[in-house]
Amino acid sequence: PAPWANAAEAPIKVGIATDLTGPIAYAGNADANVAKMVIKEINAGGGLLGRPLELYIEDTASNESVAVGNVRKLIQRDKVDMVLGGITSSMRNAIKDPIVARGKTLYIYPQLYEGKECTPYLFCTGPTPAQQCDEFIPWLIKNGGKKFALPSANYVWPHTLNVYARKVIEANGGEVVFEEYYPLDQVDFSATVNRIISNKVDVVFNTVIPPGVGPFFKQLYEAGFLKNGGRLACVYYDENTLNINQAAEIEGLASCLDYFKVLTKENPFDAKIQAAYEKDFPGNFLFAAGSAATGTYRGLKLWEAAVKEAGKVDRESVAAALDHAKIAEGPGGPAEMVPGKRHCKMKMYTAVAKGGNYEIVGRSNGLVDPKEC
Amino acid sequence: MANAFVAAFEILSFGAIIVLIVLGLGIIASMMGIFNFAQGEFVLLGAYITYLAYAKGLPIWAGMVAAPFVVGALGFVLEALIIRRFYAAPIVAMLGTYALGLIIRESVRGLIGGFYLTVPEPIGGSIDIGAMHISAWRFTIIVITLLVMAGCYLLLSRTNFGLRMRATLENPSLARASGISTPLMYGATFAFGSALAGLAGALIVPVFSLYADLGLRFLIQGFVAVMVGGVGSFIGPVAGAGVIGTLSAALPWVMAPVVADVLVFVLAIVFIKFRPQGLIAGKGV
Amino acid sequence: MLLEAAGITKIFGKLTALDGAALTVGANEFHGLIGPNGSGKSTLMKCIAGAEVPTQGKVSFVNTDITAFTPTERARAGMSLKFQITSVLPSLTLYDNILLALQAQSSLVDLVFSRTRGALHDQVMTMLTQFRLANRAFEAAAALSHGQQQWLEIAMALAGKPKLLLLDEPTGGMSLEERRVTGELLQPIKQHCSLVIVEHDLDFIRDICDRLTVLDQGRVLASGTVSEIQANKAVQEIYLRRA
Amino acid sequence: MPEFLDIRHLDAGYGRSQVLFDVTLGIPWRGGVAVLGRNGAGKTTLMKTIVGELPAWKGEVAFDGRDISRRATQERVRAGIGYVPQEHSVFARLSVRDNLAVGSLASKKADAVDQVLTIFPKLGQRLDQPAGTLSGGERKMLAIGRAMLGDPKLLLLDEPTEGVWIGVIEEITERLIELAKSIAVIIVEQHLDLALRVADYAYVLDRGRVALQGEAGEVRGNPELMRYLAP
Amino acid sequence: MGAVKRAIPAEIGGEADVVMDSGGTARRASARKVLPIVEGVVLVAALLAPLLLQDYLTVFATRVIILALFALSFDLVWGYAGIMSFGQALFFGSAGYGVALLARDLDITNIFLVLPAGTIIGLTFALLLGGFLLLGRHPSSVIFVSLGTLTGSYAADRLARGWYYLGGQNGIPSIAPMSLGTYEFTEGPAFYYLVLGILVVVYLLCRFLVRSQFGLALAGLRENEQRIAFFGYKAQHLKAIIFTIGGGVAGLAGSLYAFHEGFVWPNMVGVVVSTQVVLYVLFGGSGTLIGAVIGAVIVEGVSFWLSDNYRDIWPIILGLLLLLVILFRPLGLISFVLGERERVGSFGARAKESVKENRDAP
Ligand SMILES: Nc1ncnc2c1ncn2[C@@H]1O[C@H](COP(=O)(O)OP(=O)(O)OP(=O)(O)O)[C@@H](O)[C@H]1O
Ligand SMILES: Nc1ncnc2c1ncn2[C@@H]1O[C@H](COP(=O)(O)OP(=O)(O)OP(=O)(O)O)[C@@H](O)[C@H]1O
Ligand SMILES: [Mg+2]
Ligand SMILES: [Mg+2]
Repeated sequence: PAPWANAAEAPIKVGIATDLTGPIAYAGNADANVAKMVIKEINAGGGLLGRPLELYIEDTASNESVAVGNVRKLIQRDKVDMVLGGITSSMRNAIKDPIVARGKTLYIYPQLYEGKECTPYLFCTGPTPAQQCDEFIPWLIKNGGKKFALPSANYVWPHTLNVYARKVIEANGGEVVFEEYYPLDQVDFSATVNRIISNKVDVVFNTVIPPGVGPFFKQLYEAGFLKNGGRLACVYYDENTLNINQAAEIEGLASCLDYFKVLTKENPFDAKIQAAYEKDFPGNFLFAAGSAATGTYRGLKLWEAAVKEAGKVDRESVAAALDHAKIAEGPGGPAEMVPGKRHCKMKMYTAVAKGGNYEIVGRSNGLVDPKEC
Repeated sequence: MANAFVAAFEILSFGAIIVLIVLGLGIIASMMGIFNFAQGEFVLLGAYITYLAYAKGLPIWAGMVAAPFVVGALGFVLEALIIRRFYAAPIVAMLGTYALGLIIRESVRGLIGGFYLTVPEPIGGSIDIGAMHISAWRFTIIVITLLVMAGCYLLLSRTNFGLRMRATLENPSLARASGISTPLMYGATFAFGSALAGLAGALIVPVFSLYADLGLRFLIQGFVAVMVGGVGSFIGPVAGAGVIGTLSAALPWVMAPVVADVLVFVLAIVFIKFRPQGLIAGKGV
Repeated sequence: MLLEAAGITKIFGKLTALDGAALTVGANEFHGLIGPNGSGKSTLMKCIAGAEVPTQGKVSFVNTDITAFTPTERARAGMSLKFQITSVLPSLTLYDNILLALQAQSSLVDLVFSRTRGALHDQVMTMLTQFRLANRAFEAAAALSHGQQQWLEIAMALAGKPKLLLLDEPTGGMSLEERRVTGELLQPIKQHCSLVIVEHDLDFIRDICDRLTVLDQGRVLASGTVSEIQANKAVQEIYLRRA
Repeated sequence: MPEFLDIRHLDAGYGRSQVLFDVTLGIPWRGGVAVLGRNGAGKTTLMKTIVGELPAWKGEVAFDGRDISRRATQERVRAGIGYVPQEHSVFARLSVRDNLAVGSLASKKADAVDQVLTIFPKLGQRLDQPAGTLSGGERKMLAIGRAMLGDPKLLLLDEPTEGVWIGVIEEITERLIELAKSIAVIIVEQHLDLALRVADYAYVLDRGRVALQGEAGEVRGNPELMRYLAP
Repeated sequence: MGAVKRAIPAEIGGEADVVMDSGGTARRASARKVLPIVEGVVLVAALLAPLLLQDYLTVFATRVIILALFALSFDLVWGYAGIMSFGQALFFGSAGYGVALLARDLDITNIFLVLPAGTIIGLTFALLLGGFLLLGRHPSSVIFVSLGTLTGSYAADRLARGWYYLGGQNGIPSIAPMSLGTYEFTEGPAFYYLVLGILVVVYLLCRFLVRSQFGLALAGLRENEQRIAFFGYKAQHLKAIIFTIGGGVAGLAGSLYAFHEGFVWPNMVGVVVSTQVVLYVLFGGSGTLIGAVIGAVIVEGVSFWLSDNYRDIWPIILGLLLLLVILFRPLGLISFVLGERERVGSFGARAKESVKENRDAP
């Protein structure tokens, strides 16, 4: 029996809608796990406003139509006080209306994404293009070269990200040799690889996603791109994605995220959450930045801070408090919402793959601005 | 020149991969008349078995050798339990095998945690000819594909087994009246088609890495290849797969990949529209 | 002339199945088409009905050139065909098989809105009774024996009230007696319809046909009245020759 | 001594509709037996039941002294029954040559093709053509040739001469008479003359029952016969 | 024909039984007794549903009914005309996109404009695709049409994902609600009854159509298209017509769906949704209109329930259920209550073995 100060009051209901089944279930399950962990922790510390938290998890199944039905369950049946979830942008687009507009509920989106989501009551706690490019691209130019190729999957995130990345590349004296888009499930990249090799590209700034990315990197490797000193860069690459290729095929790949597992060595708080997570969920689903796990953690903690400040859970008050909420400790360091922007400032790290693990090679000075809305 | 050579090799190698995948699909779809939606999952299983061998520390080639046998055996069992009921109703078969595929796929997804997992190739690295690098494993795949193709052709056209198989699939009741044990032949054919899928999965997993939707990725392409090649024979689908495979690898060299992708399908459909019997019309094996 | 097929050539790969064959049929004429196996009789019938496209040659029907017509258009112009290999609609009832044949030429609006089924009921049952199938009207056609399917096919071919009826071996698998009855059933249609019939049974052909055409190896060997043909040397010869 | 093929009190049919009622007939070790009857009398059904395409509902089918009524078709065929079905009697997509090869699978005859070609020279020009494109008569020839190649001890022929040119019919008849000297032949035939020349004995079916039986000549002369054959 | 006479005047498409007196031996087994009962029960259940269900379930039920309407469109083309449309989502989704654009760019949300617009979009796309696939010199095989439609749907999906104007991968979110004057149809009982009303009307129209002689022609077509052509039926036209009508119904469903969910996305035109609708119909039982409706309700209902109770493995369970039904009830759930004959009206069951055996026929 938990020592509730205010046990008579009903629990606060937290809704999680994420991909528990389908192609990105590994990410969704990790997010759900993180939510369980955080809720457990808050409840163990006496709950929120003296009330316990109750977790409602629904599957979005990587299928927007299933997702909308299940999210309605959260809103209309369970009447949750807040929904956190969605991994892909299209999923966010599908469920934001039922949550925010029709459901009059607060929505937190935890994944790194292309930005430009400025809907009221919708808060984003993952990195934006600015956060992932501003420090990373200059580093790439210095540690790779000036000639960039932007091979990309054909959907909104790469398109938007590339617009921003190109600006930064050109501002720093680099050059985009080609920018090309592929169907999401393309698995043969011989034409692309040929173009990269024959144009003597220095940096492949990749936004091709699985399943294409594995064969793509392999073909690049076999064509001698790495051997000739080329540099791979990919801003969603975390610990999960490392396993797609043999270590040699992605040696030296650089990524820029808000958290890498190696940080546990230098950062006690990261070590603490990482250990707590692994204790509760020893399975396959890693606590990793690319799959929104860190965004989920940060989002829940920021929301907790906001509820504490507001002293109640109705949408208006919490949104008002969340607008400027801060946490002193989170994955990768502190985080704070940028007032009026509904996006989150956080620390960013640049890491390079070495023999199947990451090494941190760069860190931002303080918190990086999301530059959104 | 060198560039053209590399291009030709890459295009050919992808063509070979598609042919490899379609071999089994073709036998089952074209000869048995079952559009097997679980075929992609047989490919997946072949890949998974190879991965298991690797994960358990066995040599990878051992997994690759085991894959066709295990998947073939599974195919034999599934035929006896499930597929057998579908011969009279090809459309119901599509749905039944779809469900079967769903079950296998989701189970494998559970087993591998929904991740993308790498499996190294038994013959790694690249063959270097001057400044050109050619993937050794892709080269191996081309060679194996050619061998398997020739083997299948000889088996079907030159042996009594092949004759029995073709007779059974063509007119089962007459085949029985000619003394052929049709249930056995059906089982064997399906198992053979599955085994080829298993082999395909085993060989391609180092190229594409293991993930639950690995087989599904090629399914539609495979069916289109069967149609382009012509239903009813063994070589039809193989020819179709060669065309579809090389086309999908070649078009991105000359146009935007996104356009190329759709164009391949549109070209295929238009082709079938005006030549419904396919590339190779109901002749031979 | 009702039907004039001239210079019909059909080549399958290396094989010339028809080599400039010709066939003319007048109004209300019963015309027999005979010849050894593989001489091209069925192929000629198919070329006339539109099931095969002749490599060369011209078919005209009621003074219209129909060479480029589709089977549907030919049927609508008044042709009707029974294939050598029976092809009834196996899972429909006999009743529906006939009904389908009866209203093949109705317009779409008629099909959707009119109550043709009621109006045609008597006709359907009459046809079925004529062909001794009435007691099985509501069984699926697949449940018929081979000979019964032949009858159903003839009934269906007749149902559309064609100007020209093409029958490819309608009496295959029928006994002598059954043949005779079939012949009797065909006689009355002479008032409104011509007939081209392929048969191997010479006695049967002799009984019902006015004129005969003999095919051999894709060519017309002879064409004329029954007695002319019987007197023809070349014809007698192929009857003696082993096919 | 029991008959070679011994059928007793056989009932059979399709689904729920019974076609054969209490059929009893015996086929000797060699010689021809004709089965006659009008359309729909049940001749094909009888053949299918003997060969095992249809199950026997009741009664027994004994072949060569053994009860075969539970055996699968292919086993019966391997035990020595050859069958030429009335419809779909060739492998349409296989070439003529392959059709014949299927026929000789069991007997492993090397000169299979030649053997058939001496009977049906017409097929010679068609060897590499898919059997489905043969003319009606050519198919029948192929079907008969295919069945004979299996070296059956009992040959079932369901209307083997339907659609066959008279010249060839004569040839087939002679062959069958020849064949019936060494093996048992059951022939379903509409050409009464042909049937009764090949057969020594005849059964006439009427609505699924044996209505008449006897020596060929006797049946031929029976005034009842025409009544059973008329529609 | 003497003894044979008509006992009851046969109605259009044999709505009434044809019974022969005992002199004539033909008799139609007591046909169509169960079907109206099933239809009635489903209708009553549907009418009562919002009264009994919680709010969020009513919203869910609305969606299911829209999907049932969609399923109906597929049943029409497959169950009756034997056209395997594996791209039915193309018409559903393109209509959805169409009305979403009307709402987004032109502010048109009036129900009397958007629903007809959606229907016409579906109709047009079906006419174009059907015209290409079904008409022409060579009769098109079932497999060709299924692959052709699949490809159409696949290509549309690709196009929608890549086209920025349509929102690309992310689709078009936040579509304004459908309106009638100043009234706005938001999710809830009003929307539910609107959709139910539309379903009933469309159902009755379809029922009339397939029971007419047109339906008989379709049944013949399904058995052997070439044979029918030799009678003088314009077989290809009939197919194209029913395909187009199916497209229109799918378009209507798609536009309702877009407004109900307030969101359209590329999957809606793609292969996933196309297969889903095939599942509904085969699960419920093709060739009966009510089977399609029941199939949609049960598949959606069961997945909804499963995803609540077996969160991680529900796709596997769903697959198993599907497989079991297909194995043991290949004619769909409806065959538990409906006899063979009644399923496809008086027009016989689907061709069975004949598919293969007819191959060597002309
Ligand atoms: N599609 C085809 N491809 C190749 N050859 C064909 C095709 N159709 C028919 N033939 C050949 O053409 C010739 C003529 O065939 P057709 O069916 O017209 O003969 P027929 O006179 O009707 O013979 P029968 O009396 O045996 O029915 C035959 O030798 C046959 O093998
Ligand atoms: N598949 C079937 N299902 C139900 N009844 C059938 C089936 N096939 C045949 N019958 C019925 O069984 C009876 C006997 O048919 P069978 O084919 O044995 O006749 P048959 O003597 O061979 O006639 P034919 O001379 O026309 O070939 C017929 O009344 C027929 O309608
Ligand atoms: Mg012929
Ligand atoms: Mg018979």
